[in-house]
Amino acid sequence: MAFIKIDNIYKSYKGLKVLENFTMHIEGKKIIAILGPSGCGKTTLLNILAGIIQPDKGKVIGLENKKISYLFQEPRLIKWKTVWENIDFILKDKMAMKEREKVITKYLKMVNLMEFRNYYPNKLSGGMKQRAAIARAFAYPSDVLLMDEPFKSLDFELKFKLIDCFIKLWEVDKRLVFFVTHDIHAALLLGHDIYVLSEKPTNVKLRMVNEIPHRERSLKNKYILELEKKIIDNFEEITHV
Amino acid sequence: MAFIKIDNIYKSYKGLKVLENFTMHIEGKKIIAILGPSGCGKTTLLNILAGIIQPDKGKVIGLENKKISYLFQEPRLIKWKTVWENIDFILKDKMAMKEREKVITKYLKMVNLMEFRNYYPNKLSGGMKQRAAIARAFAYPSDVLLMDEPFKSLDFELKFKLIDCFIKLWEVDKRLVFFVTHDIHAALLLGHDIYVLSEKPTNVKLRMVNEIPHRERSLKNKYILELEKKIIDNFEEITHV
Amino acid sequence: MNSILKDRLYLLISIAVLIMLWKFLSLIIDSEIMLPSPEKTLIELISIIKQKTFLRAVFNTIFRSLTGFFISLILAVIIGILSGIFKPVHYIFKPIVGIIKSTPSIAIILLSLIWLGSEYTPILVGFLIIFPILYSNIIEGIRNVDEDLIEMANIYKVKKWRIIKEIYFPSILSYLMAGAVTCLGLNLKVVIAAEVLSQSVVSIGEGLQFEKYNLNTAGVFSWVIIAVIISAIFDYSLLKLQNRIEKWK
Amino acid sequence: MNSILKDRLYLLISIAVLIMLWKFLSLIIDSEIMLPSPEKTLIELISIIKQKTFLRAVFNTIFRSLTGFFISLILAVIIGILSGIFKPVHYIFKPIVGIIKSTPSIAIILLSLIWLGSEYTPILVGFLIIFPILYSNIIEGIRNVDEDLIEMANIYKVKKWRIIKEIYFPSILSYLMAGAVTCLGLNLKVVIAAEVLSQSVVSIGEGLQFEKYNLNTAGVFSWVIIAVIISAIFDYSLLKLQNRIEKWK
Amino acid sequence: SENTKPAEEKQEKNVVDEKENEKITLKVAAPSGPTTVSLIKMFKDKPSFGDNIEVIYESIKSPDLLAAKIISGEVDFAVVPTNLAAKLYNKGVPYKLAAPTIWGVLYVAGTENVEKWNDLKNKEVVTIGRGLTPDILFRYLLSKNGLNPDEDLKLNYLSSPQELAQTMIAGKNTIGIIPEPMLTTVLMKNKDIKIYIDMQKEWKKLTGYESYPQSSLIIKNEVLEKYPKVVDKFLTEYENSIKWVNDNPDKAGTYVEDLNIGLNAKIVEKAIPRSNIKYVDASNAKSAIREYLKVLFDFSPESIGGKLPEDEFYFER
Ligand SMILES: Nc1ncnc2c1ncn2[C@@H]1O[C@H](COP(=O)(O)OP(=O)(O)OP(=O)(O)O)[C@@H](O)[C@H]1O
Ligand SMILES: Nc1ncnc2c1ncn2[C@@H]1O[C@H](COP(=O)(O)OP(=O)(O)OP(=O)(O)O)[C@@H](O)[C@H]1O
Ligand SMILES: [Mg+2]
Ligand SMILES: [Mg+2]
Repeated sequence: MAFIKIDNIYKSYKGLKVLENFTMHIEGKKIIAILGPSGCGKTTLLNILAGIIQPDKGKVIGLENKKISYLFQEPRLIKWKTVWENIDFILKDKMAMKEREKVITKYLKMVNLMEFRNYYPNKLSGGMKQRAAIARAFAYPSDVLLMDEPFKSLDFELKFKLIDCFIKLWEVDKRLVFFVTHDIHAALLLGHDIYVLSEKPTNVKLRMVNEIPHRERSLKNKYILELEKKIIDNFEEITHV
Repeated sequence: MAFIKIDNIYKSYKGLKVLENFTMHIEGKKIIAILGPSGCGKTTLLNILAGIIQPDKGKVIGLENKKISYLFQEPRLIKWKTVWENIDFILKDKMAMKEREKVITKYLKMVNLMEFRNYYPNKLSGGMKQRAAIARAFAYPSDVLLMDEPFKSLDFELKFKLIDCFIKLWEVDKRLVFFVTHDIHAALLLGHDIYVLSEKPTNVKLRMVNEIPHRERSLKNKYILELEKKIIDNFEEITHV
Repeated sequence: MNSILKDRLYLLISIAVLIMLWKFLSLIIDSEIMLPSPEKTLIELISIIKQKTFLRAVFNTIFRSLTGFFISLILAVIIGILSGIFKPVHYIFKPIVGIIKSTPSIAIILLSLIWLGSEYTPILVGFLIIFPILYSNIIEGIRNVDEDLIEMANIYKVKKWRIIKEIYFPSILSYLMAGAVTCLGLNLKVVIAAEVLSQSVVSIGEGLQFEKYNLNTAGVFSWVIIAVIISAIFDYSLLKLQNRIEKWK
Repeated sequence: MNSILKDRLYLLISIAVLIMLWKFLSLIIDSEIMLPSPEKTLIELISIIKQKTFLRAVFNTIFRSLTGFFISLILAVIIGILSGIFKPVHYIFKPIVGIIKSTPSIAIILLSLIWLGSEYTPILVGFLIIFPILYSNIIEGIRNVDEDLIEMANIYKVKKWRIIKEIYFPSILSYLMAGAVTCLGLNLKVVIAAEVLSQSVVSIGEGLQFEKYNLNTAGVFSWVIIAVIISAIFDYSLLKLQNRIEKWK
Repeated sequence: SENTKPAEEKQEKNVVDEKENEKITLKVAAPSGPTTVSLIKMFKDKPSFGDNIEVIYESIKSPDLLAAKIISGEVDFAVVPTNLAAKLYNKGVPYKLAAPTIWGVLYVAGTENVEKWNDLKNKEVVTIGRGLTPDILFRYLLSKNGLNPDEDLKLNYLSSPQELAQTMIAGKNTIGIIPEPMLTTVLMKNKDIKIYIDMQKEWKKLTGYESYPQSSLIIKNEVLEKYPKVVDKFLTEYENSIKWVNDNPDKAGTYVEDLNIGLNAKIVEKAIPRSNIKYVDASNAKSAIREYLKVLFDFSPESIGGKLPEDEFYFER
């Protein structure tokens, strides 16, 4: 995992060019935040990384045979399984029962869903489904973590709590993380590298390296505020802000 | 519509108390922003206002026979209809074809989806689905507009563009709007009244009135910043912020 | 509870209307051979039920019917899921299912009587009818499985057979139920017809044939009523099962 | 394209294997009357196709089969959707469908011949078999309609009949398709059997019966092959239709 | 209620409409098999019954269809199993029995060594239709010849003569009760099969009657009342046809083959002598019919409709 190369990737859907000559090189186990306009191809990119979609041209090197957790843009919970069973489902082949119980409990507690572990998805609120999906992605012992808007539908307080937890988890068990977000704060607090993507046909418009250690990051930190401004300036015509 | 009374509402699901003695009185055609922890009962509240759910006790006065637009928490697009057809579907009984065309075009342009009007939902990105749902809710000529996290999955730029559009639309055609959000900025820029809800059993924890006219609002405005702080303080233990 | 009572009421009204209609028609037609009256049929029904072999006949037919049903079900589920997931299996079974689906029973009944005897022939004939139904419902169910869930399970490297068991299988359940609801009743009816063709001893088919041969229409109707009741019991059991399985709804 | 070719290949292999198996069995059994060889059957098939009345017989049977199918389909869709949406309708039709579902054909064939004559009896017999299948598939489809969409449409005050047409109907299509795929073939088979019982003139049933009377098993098999081919054509048309309807997939 | 009582409705119409030159259509139906053979000359020649009378002949394979046509009053003349005639009468369907014409077509045949009844002991015998007349008659003969049908031998049932023939030809069954003309087919296709027992002769040994009246001509009451002359002519023609058939089995065979009902000329020709086709007026056969129905009745009252028919069942020519 020393080096991940996303090389000259092209992807279009029936004449709609989505990714064009898209390139990204990543060294080491970092957290990569990806920002970009809606519909620009962020999910497509994650799907290519996950191997769900094949690019039309170009290739991804360094992710072969890696274990991947993918927090999809939708929760993708199995509706005939409870929250607990949904997580248990993906762990069953990998761990003994005792261990599974420990892991699931840990992550359900983290996302405040322990109380609701026996709920079926259609009895959960939007944010709760999202949290169950987060718990599932975190619980899976992977090398690479892909997350598509992980903190959407979460309230302010919970979002920051989870960002905090995530940092702690990551420090203990470092892995490569790609996460797509529309939340600049989350990107600033979590990302080592922040990529801002352009409109379709999509490419990297801006790449920023955030060198401040996680423990020192805060939305009041000057350097972070500067980065924020840089990102916002990259978007055009934002009224009122 | 002079006066909407949400009076002592109780709602629980099989022993899980969600709303308890919930009360809200609203005068005039205002924009009401609702903030609150994930799973506290915001969607339940909107469903009660929409008449989809009956409260166990208490009642809502003033919404009888009102035409309601509801932007659900999920896009709820009909998957065998294109974006255009999805909006046309709800307008068909209400307008002549010519008018429908005009209306749909207007709102699809507003959400930048005109180019994708013939796409089926499964060919759309998450944010595009959300935008199609927004266009549908806006296009429907309603007295009351309910929106559950309208701006989620939208990028920064688009979000502010839509907030802007929304304000302009509202000024031309004032209606009562309830909108649930986890985005404090959106609440501050749009809401006349901002309600912060408590944890379950849920009640109003904080109510704020934002008296600045919409045209003067900005995230740099002092009064707005003060309100923001007030809201954030109401959530506890937010690290790093 | 109130709504269940209401449902029952509607059901009773509907049955009552049907019986009244029957009585009315029988009065107009006024021919026991063409349409016997409900009373006459009831008397016949009682006398049929009192026959010594009645229970054994009913048991034999139900047994054949259920055996055939479960064989078809199990084969359809296994072959259906396999061919829904693996294209080659699908194309290998396609012509076989096509043949099964459209071979008229009379064309194979002799071969079946020779190889299986009159005891099992009705089971085979039933199989030829219901297997394709169950199979195609399963195929359609698989076509409509949520691809997103399969993708999710594959990403998380869940074993193939567990994906089949825990995603495919529950997904097709609702299609399977639609199939099963029909097939249980249908199979009963087909087995009865096949019992006539294969002259199975002590069976509903035999009883029915006997009454029909004797132009005793009231007797024929009695057997029909018995078949309808058995089929209603099947349906009810299936409904209970379904409610149990779909407790997440 | 490549994958389609591959699929075709599998299909051909499967058919070839079946024919070889058939040949093999016919060698073992070695009795033209019990299992004719494929060659013998082919010769018979050609001579049947050359008969003057062949096309008319096929046409009549297909016509009966399709008529019955469409009557059943239309009734099932209307009654199914209504009873899926309105509980009282459901409970009123429940016993009727129950009776239709489990009434053995032999029980009504005599009455049907008296009332409808031999022209329409096969249609009725087919209806009694396929209507309940289509009906229960529709009911199951409605049980599985996305409630959220209905809620959405109600909120936006879309007219009831448009909700039925534009949400319920497309939702049940996939269930209906599962039903239709089976029912077209099944109905053909049932109609043929009923044509034998009711002795419809110039029909596949008559042809089949004629060969059976002559103890010409190869002839019987030829008619089976013809039925299988017709049914395959039905299936293919349905598949094309389905791909067209589900272009959003 | 237009369809309700077809038989009676027609009757009323005719009462109103009867004029000298009114066109009258009469229908004749017979099961394909020996009965159609017996009528074949009429099928072929279509003898005239008067200028305004049209007669339509139909050979019917499906017993259900035949019964349906009779019950609905669609046919005016029909040759049916005698016990069906009794059943119809007992159920109030307005037909009378005019003449038994088929006097038994059942034979015990097979590939094993059977010479006398006792040789059937512990054997498997295949027959058609449990509880149907061939079954009843065979059981009757067995018990009269000292064998218990349920214990001394094993009876297997098939649902149609075609299946019976197929299994016999293929050698899957070695002893069977085979009706003509299937018997001839079987004998031609499997040379090992021999006839052991002529059930008609056995009947004669037991009852003294020449044979049992397996099928008979029945005529709708309305026709009997309204067109007695036509009826009389019909009976004469039928008698002639039967005579002709017995005298010219070869021609009869070709005629039958021309009907395209699945019977081949050669087979019909050979089957005719064993089909015991013989015209007897009902009045002259009353006791033979009674004896036959009595046997059936004793075995199962329902097989003749619950009771022995009264005298008015028989048409007096
Ligand atoms: N049908 C139901 N059956 C049982 N419990 C339910 C049902 N619907 C909602 N709940 C429960 O009610 C509570 C409130 O749900 P609701 O969807 O209103 O939350 P919310 O405030 O909209 O949350 P979010 O911001 O995450 O969408 C949750 O705990 C949820 O589990
Ligand atoms: N299966 C598909 N067929 C056709 N077009 C597709 C398909 N999937 C995605 N697209 C198109 O590709 C583009 C990129 O989609 P993608 O889902 O990657 O966007 P995204 O960056 O994730 O957007 P969002 O932030 O809104 O989720 C969109 O314009 C979408 O319409
Ligand atoms: Mg996306
Ligand atoms: Mg919600």
